[in-house]
Amino acid sequence: MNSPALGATPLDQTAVRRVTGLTDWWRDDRGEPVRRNLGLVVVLIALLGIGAWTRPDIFLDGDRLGPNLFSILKQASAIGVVTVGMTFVIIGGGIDLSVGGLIALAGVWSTTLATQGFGAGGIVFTALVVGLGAGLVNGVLVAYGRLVPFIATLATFVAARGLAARISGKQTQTVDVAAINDLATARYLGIPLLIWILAAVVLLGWGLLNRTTFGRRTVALGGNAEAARLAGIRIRPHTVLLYGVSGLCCGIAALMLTAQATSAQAAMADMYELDAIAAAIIGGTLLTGGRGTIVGSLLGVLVFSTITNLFAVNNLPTEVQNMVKGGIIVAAVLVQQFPFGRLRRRKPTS
Amino acid sequence: MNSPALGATPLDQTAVRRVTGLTDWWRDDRGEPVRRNLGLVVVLIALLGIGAWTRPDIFLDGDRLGPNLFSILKQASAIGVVTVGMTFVIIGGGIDLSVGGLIALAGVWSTTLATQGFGAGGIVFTALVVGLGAGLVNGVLVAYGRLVPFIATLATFVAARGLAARISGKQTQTVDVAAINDLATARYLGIPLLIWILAAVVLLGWGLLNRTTFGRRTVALGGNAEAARLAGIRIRPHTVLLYGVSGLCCGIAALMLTAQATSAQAAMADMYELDAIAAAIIGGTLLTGGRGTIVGSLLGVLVFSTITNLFAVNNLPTEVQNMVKGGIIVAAVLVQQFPFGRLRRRKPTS
Amino acid sequence: ACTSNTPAGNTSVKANAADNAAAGKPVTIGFSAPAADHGWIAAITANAEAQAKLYPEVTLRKVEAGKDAAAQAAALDTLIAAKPDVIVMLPHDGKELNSVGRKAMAAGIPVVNLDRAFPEDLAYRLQIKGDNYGMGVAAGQYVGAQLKATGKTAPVIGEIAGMDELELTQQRSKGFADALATFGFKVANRRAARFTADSGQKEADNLLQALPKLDAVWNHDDDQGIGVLAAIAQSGRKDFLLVGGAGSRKAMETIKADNSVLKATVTYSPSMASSAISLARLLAQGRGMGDLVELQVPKEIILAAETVTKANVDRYLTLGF
Amino acid sequence: MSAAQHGPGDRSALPLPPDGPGDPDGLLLRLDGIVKTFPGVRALDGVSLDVRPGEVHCLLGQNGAGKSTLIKVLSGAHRPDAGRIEWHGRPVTLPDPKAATRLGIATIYQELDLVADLSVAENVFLGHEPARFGLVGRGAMARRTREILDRLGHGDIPARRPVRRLPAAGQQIVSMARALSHDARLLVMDEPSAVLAHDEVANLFRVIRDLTGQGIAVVYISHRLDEIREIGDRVTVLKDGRTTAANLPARTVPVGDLVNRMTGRTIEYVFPPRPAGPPDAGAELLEVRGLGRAGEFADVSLTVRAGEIVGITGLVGSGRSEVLETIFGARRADAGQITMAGRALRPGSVPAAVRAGLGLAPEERKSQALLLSEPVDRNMTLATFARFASYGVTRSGRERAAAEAVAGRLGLRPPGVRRMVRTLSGGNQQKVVVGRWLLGGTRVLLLDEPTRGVDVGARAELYRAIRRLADDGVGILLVSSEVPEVLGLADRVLLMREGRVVHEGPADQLDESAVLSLVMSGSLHTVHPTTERRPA
Ligand SMILES: Nc1ncnc2c1ncn2[C@@H]1O[C@H](COP(=O)(O)OP(=O)(O)OP(=O)(O)O)[C@@H](O)[C@H]1O
Ligand SMILES: Nc1ncnc2c1ncn2[C@@H]1O[C@H](COP(=O)(O)OP(=O)(O)OP(=O)(O)O)[C@@H](O)[C@H]1O
Ligand SMILES: O[C@@H]1[C@@H](O)[C@H](O)OC[C@H]1O
Ligand SMILES: [Mg+2]
Ligand SMILES: [Mg+2]
Repeated sequence: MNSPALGATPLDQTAVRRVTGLTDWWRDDRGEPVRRNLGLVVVLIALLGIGAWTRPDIFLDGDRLGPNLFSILKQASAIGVVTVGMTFVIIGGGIDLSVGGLIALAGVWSTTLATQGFGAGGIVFTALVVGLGAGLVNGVLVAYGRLVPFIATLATFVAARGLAARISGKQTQTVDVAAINDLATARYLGIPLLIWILAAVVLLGWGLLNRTTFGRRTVALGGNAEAARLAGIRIRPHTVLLYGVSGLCCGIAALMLTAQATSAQAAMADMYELDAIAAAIIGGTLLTGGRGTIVGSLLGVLVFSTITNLFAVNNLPTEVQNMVKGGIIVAAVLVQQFPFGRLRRRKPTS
Repeated sequence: MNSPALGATPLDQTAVRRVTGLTDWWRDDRGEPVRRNLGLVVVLIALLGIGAWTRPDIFLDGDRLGPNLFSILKQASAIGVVTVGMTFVIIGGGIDLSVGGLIALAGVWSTTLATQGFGAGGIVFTALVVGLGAGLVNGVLVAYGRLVPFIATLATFVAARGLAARISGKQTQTVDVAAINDLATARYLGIPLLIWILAAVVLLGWGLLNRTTFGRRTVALGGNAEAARLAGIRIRPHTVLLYGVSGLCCGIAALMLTAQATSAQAAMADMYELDAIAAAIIGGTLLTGGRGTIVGSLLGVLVFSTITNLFAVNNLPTEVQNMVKGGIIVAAVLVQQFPFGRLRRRKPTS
Repeated sequence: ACTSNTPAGNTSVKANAADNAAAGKPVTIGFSAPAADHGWIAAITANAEAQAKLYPEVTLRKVEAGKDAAAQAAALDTLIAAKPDVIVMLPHDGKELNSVGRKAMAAGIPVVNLDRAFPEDLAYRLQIKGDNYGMGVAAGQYVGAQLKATGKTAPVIGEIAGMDELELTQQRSKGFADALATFGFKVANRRAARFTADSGQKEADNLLQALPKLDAVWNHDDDQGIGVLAAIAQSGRKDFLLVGGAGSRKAMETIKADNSVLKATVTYSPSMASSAISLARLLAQGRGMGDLVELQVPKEIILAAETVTKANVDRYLTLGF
Repeated sequence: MSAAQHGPGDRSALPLPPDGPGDPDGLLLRLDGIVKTFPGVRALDGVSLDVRPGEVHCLLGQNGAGKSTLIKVLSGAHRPDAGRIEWHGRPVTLPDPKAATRLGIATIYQELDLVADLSVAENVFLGHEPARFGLVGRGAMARRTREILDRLGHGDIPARRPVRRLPAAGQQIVSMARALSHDARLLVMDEPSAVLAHDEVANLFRVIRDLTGQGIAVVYISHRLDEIREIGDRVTVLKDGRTTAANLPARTVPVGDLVNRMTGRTIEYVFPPRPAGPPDAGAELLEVRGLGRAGEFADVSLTVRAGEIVGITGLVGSGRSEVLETIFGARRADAGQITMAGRALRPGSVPAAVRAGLGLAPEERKSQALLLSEPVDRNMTLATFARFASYGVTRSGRERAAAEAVAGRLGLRPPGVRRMVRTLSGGNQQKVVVGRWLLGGTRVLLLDEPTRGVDVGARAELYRAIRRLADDGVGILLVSSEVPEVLGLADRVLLMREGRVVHEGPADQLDESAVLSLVMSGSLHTVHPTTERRPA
């Protein structure tokens, strides 16, 4: 060849592929998300190990392990859906602080007596539309109002919780539509519907991010907005859609929570924004955008809900829970970094 | 016509300075922070205007306006101090989610019966040391543990609240040391001590950021960590100090809050992280680091506490408050941008 | 003592209750309670307003308490400045707002404090509290008695508390534990929810996982109880008994229907707000309570925590919030 | 991989339709009286330019003259304040990049505009991915990308590798591939050769000839006059945002003439004279022995004396930057030791190096050197503000004065030092990076591609400044891909290939061809998986 190789050398392509191909792939950036995710898998297994060690009666007894795992996954379901949406927004270079408020608004709006009058269909429709609509409002504020995402979504957050309180008259609205409440109990192939929903959303999210122009352009937007603009991507509409996705996820989550609590209220989904962001980031999403994986976010959510479950089954007092939790989070991240720490030349402030 | 701005000779250099100098400065990016801050001042005046219009009996009556303004400022004092510290961390390219937890920890630790035994001195000392210490822990986790700041400080947040609950046995600890409680009532030159403290911290913060090598390093670190590193700046120790500053501010704030409530508890300073970050960002600090002003942050804090005060004196129902608040926040930011909006070609995702 | 030999002379008795209903001089009552994040607090405000409407001469000035103690303190400052005849408040935290109470009293405005106690007497003229400790005791005694009756010697008992950072939650748990101890029982697992239905559902679910075998559960708050019941229903477990707290109408209806594990609830009624308003009115008008001999309203009232079961539920339904 | 093969994806290979109707003089593009102002700057002040199908039209001008702004107007990235754009003789407006692409205008921007976490293929087709119902046709995309890369002589760049993993030069190839991925009639290249070494440029020219052969026009921007001579047909010269000369014959117009029209002066590449006296006069300052880093370079030994300029050249990726960064402590060496003035340097510590008097002007200005939203003076004093300060209190006044002096020396334009670096032209940004180390206090200065994108006039000035530093007793270690530069400026030259020093000797005993044959024989076979090169 008449010129120095700039991507890889012949050596790299042949011999290296064969000999060091795996380790090479492993150590290089393509391996990076997988590495991170493996780290989280390790953490998850470790946590389950702790479970087995502290509560063998549950974690080593088939009849009890199953239900317990299901309950971990069910508790991960709603926040998991929200985190998928959040992941898109963050990868796209934004942030969505409004999710808790949007869930409350969608939940309350879709369970007013009036709405319940329309039956399950009406409730589902309302929840999704309200979620999506509010999400689009976020998007417009950010894309066209030029508001910093943090502020824009903070504003819609307070506004949404307020509106929800207004609508519900600060009452807890119980749901009498059986079809809705059944969402929390229904099972297919022995697996709770809530878990199927989570699985579906994760799968769709993964496809959307990795296999569609929308997903790839989202990465471009968050990674290098100027490059995206010069490539002719219409940044603003795209941004609006991103927040729409997050809003829609909130609508879905609202239904899942409402079904589980057989009720909705203005204060529901407390702290969901923080949990979702934390899960996404622990899952390897870059807070500055341009980088992240759906699988990682899912694992992040699972880590957190497993921790909660461990605390519960071991009857730790709230304050001890918190103290330990802090430690576990740090440990989890360190585990992720450990094996490859040397390779990840990342600036301390990143 | 011949454009002086492109001239090369010293002669029309000076010409440029004279002719386009000011408007130039004003219109281009260097003026931007000042413009933003002016925008916020406008917003503040507008808010006071609303006050005068809705409650003339308070806002137009000298005898009652004074106390009311003081109460606005007093409410701004503690969160204001925290926001100054937060501003440093964010400008330095990080984020500190732990402030609420650190305040609670410092507040509770410094008001245990044991500590109160040492009198005012012991309490002040403990609060400051605990705040500073916890802050440094954040810094070490970020700088040397290579944890993403969001996660690291989230971890210390939960841990700190947990520890605080542990120490206080979830009781609200009342303070019997008069000297401390007096902080909330004392006045100098007719102005409440709390406001003096805020003023002092803001002044120090301003000087530290704009007139010292520490400040310059901070901006460099947040602006381009790699460039800072290659310029010989020792970014890790500096990162540790940054979080130390924030922690110290939390210690001070803990004292101010304790004095006002004549008590401390594990749940105190709820949501302070969010309020502080929001205030800083509305004040023009870039969430991605490298840019921000102390004055802007102060104005941000004042806007929020003025809004709260307006709601109180007009006693809007809380849910309405929230709905309106959302609107006001959006409006506030838009006002900031309006006059010069055309010039600020800022990527929607920023 | 008086030297007269007429017997009833020096005993203070009062035959017919003075009619408190009779209208008195116009009264402005300032009122402040935390923002309602759940049913019970919402009921507090609702009751206060309803009660005030009953008296033509009473005008209620409500000031919103905002999101935390500091905000409420500020709100009350403005209220004090407006000089109402009396102030009724439910503080975010008794200890944190104690100083504000004192301020109002010092300004000559009698303070009626609700639910979350002030540490200092100087901070209030009248204090009406639910009995948090007693609430736990009542729940503990009911649970203990029921399980004893079924001959359980080492029953598995769970507890779902409210917001753990509130002192009243601690008091309730203590009462519960103390009462159980008298039976030689103890709490096997305690989860703290946040007075909201979804948090209740979550913690109940956790509790059910933690305790595969279960005899009784006490849930501090009927509002979050909606979620607790949901979780139990979803788990399909019926093998234990559930006791509620605070006493919502929904809970009472469920108890009445007797088609779930919820067999009782211990009251902690927001009706205390209604009473507070009527007594505040009397205070402002310088009148005593009809059935009391004293000329003035007493200094402290602690509502008894009663146990509502299928047997007596009808009497309580009206108090349910 | 010859330029001959055109895959089906390569639609630009199809014969051109005859020039659009209504353009008598057969022009593809005509710009007339284009004006573009930025706050405080009139970047374009009535520029005119016309381009014929199949020609290579070179744009020449000093740093800040307005070249990049002009092509951004052309590509729809900037909207002009005034002026007229004709395409095939028909007036058009270019409101946004898409519009330009639709017309058939493709652009390679001066600053690499790639997305670090997208693969090579995804970057090449960003915005016009082959897709069905929004589903990306990854296979097709990878295939067409490979075809384009082959045409560029770089079929070796894996289409699915994240661009972050590519060297600066590799990334440049990718942005070329992106431009070629469009069905373009006009290809605009803003300093494509700046990050390319000699052999790469030859490659680029082959591709350009191939394109023009098909009637595709190319607008080519470069500060290397020899390149313009070699590839250009016609030259248009910009100065201070105005066209000072149009459509000069690229091959025949005298160089002095061009320079004169650009600068108003008549300097050319003039290298300041080397001092008389023996080169080894000065005391040894920097000594490197057997330095090595796995996979990057090995057994590098060199010394730099006070007052001496040592040049390193070699192919892209021969490891020069790594060597500099390792000496500077930005990377930790696996082997060897570094001593400054006889005292060993703490390995892997930049602060230690700086304290010992080392300074590094890194290769990639945006990612490694600049605070883009800070003003020029703050950037210039980034490494020295502490020295101006007393008791930790900074002295902005003095810093500004010092910065203004340097800015004046390097002919920064616009001259003001309070302007945000982001708003400076590429070459002027480079001046800021180098200027940072002209502020004094440095004993040995490491320069990595210091003149990248710097115009002829400023270059000469930069050379003089460097020589002046040397005369003041500073030792200089200069890495450059421009052989003449190294030969002209350095006293002693090291040649690197595949991470090893293959020759060392006095500059005046080498000539360009000798260097090239030494450097080219055999080609680069090193991969450095761990170096992350973010696109600027
Ligand atoms: N976004 C901007 N804001 C303000 N001024 C700008 C902006 N972009 C360019 N300029 C100014 O416009 C003038 C022309 O810049 P341009 O990048 O076109 O120069 P150039 O000819 O490409 O120089 P170089 O050869 O260094 O790339 C410069 O003075 C530059 O400072
Ligand atoms: N052919 C290649 N294959 C893989 N990686 C390469 C190749 N060429 C360069 N690189 C990467 O880009 C970097 C460029 O090499 P480096 O910059 O150190 O050498 P250089 O001689 O300075 O080249 P340049 O002039 O581009 O700086 C190398 O460190 C390596 O990480
Ligand atoms: O808010 C609390 C309420 O929910 C609980 O049930 O009773 C006490 C109240 O303070
Ligand atoms: Mg340019
Ligand atoms: Mg290099």
